[in-house]
Amino acid sequence: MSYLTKDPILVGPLLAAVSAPERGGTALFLGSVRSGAGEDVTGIEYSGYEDMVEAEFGRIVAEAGERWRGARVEVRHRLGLVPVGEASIAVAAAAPHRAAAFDACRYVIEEVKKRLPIWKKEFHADGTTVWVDPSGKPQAAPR
Amino acid sequence: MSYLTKDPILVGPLLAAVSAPERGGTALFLGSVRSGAGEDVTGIEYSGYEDMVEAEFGRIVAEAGERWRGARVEVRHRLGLVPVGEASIAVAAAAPHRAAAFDACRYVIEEVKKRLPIWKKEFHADGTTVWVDPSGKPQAAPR
Amino acid sequence: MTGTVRVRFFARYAELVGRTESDLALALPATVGDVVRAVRTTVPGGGEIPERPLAAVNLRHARFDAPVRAGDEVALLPPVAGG
Amino acid sequence: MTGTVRVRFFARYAELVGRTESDLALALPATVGDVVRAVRTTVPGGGEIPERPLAAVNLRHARFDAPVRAGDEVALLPPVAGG
Repeated sequence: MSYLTKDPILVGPLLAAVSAPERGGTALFLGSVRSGAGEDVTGIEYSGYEDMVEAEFGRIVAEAGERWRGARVEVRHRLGLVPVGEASIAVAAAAPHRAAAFDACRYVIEEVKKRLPIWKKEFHADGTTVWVDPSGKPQAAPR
Repeated sequence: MSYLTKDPILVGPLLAAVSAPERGGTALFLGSVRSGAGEDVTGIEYSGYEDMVEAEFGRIVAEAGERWRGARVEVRHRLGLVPVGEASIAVAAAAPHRAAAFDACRYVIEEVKKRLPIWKKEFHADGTTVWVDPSGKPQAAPR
Repeated sequence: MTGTVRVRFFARYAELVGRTESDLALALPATVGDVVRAVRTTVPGGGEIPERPLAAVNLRHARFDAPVRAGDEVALLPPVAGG
Repeated sequence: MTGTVRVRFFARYAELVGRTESDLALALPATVGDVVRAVRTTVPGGGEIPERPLAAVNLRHARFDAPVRAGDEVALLPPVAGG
């Protein structure tokens, strides 16, 4: 099983994978490609160091399972060009009670942002592309 | 439009209702009927003061929208007998960034637990029923 | 002066009094507390409802000392368990 | 003693050096820092990679002073932007 997919992420199977009678609370996070007012982003191309992404996802999910006993976590990240409005990542966490479900879900997405070797190239309406540097320095991609 | 339904809650339409290009983060919470190890709960019957539930839900959703500007919240609560494993409540919150989505979603479910006039009658495998008192005093329901 | 309020009962409280609503005449001005006392003394089974239950007036949570006017809908609410 | 490590480049760094991987011979024992210095001086375009990029050894994040052994896979990672 892979944490990566080139296809749109399906929420239903992800929720089903974490659900069980003893887990009464489920939290889901979806991160979608955003285009705010005045922006002209049409999509983002995600690429990753795929072998390491799988390994790092495995470590993050295991950490969440150890920290919140009884919690079950599933996660998918999409690669390739993702149009505005579609999800690039989904994290589902179920636990006996809601606090652990929320906290485990939040933990996974925060660690993903810090640790997952995935990169974004923004596509703009004028045809230009820009590598997204989360440290705040957008840099034009050579075409 | 009603916040209440007698039918299984569908997650897809709820997520679609809060999604928009400018809202890149979406948090969903599902509360499901739970049956832990050694328990014999088969389902829970939810009943409510329906007019007040609609009004109180409206107030809670409005509060979330004021507190997290740019956030959009939707919520559904199921009434009637809900079998173990199925959701009794779903809260979806979308916002430009993930912190507001998580926080608005969490706010709504916490307020629901405190304020929403809904009651649970637990159905057990042996045919008995018990009103659930969240203050911790289960009381047998007269049949 | 006397007025009538509609009292509504839910869940276990409805089972205790064997009904879901009751029109109650009481002296005005009155408070939620006055309504609860009238229910406990005049409605059959009402004495089993706690002395200070949760209450709502016109679809809003209301404190024990909140005013009640003629025509108001006063609801007595068992501990809520939504979600 | 000399050994070979496989260096991998991603995203903008791959564009800067015009390739996605390179086998690099270097003196052992070595650190991630030694690999970065070798890349910056011997790989065409490598000088545009920062002096202290994020790095991984064998699929794990690694510090600049982490040891590198013959046969290891060392990846130079632009600031990550997953999620």
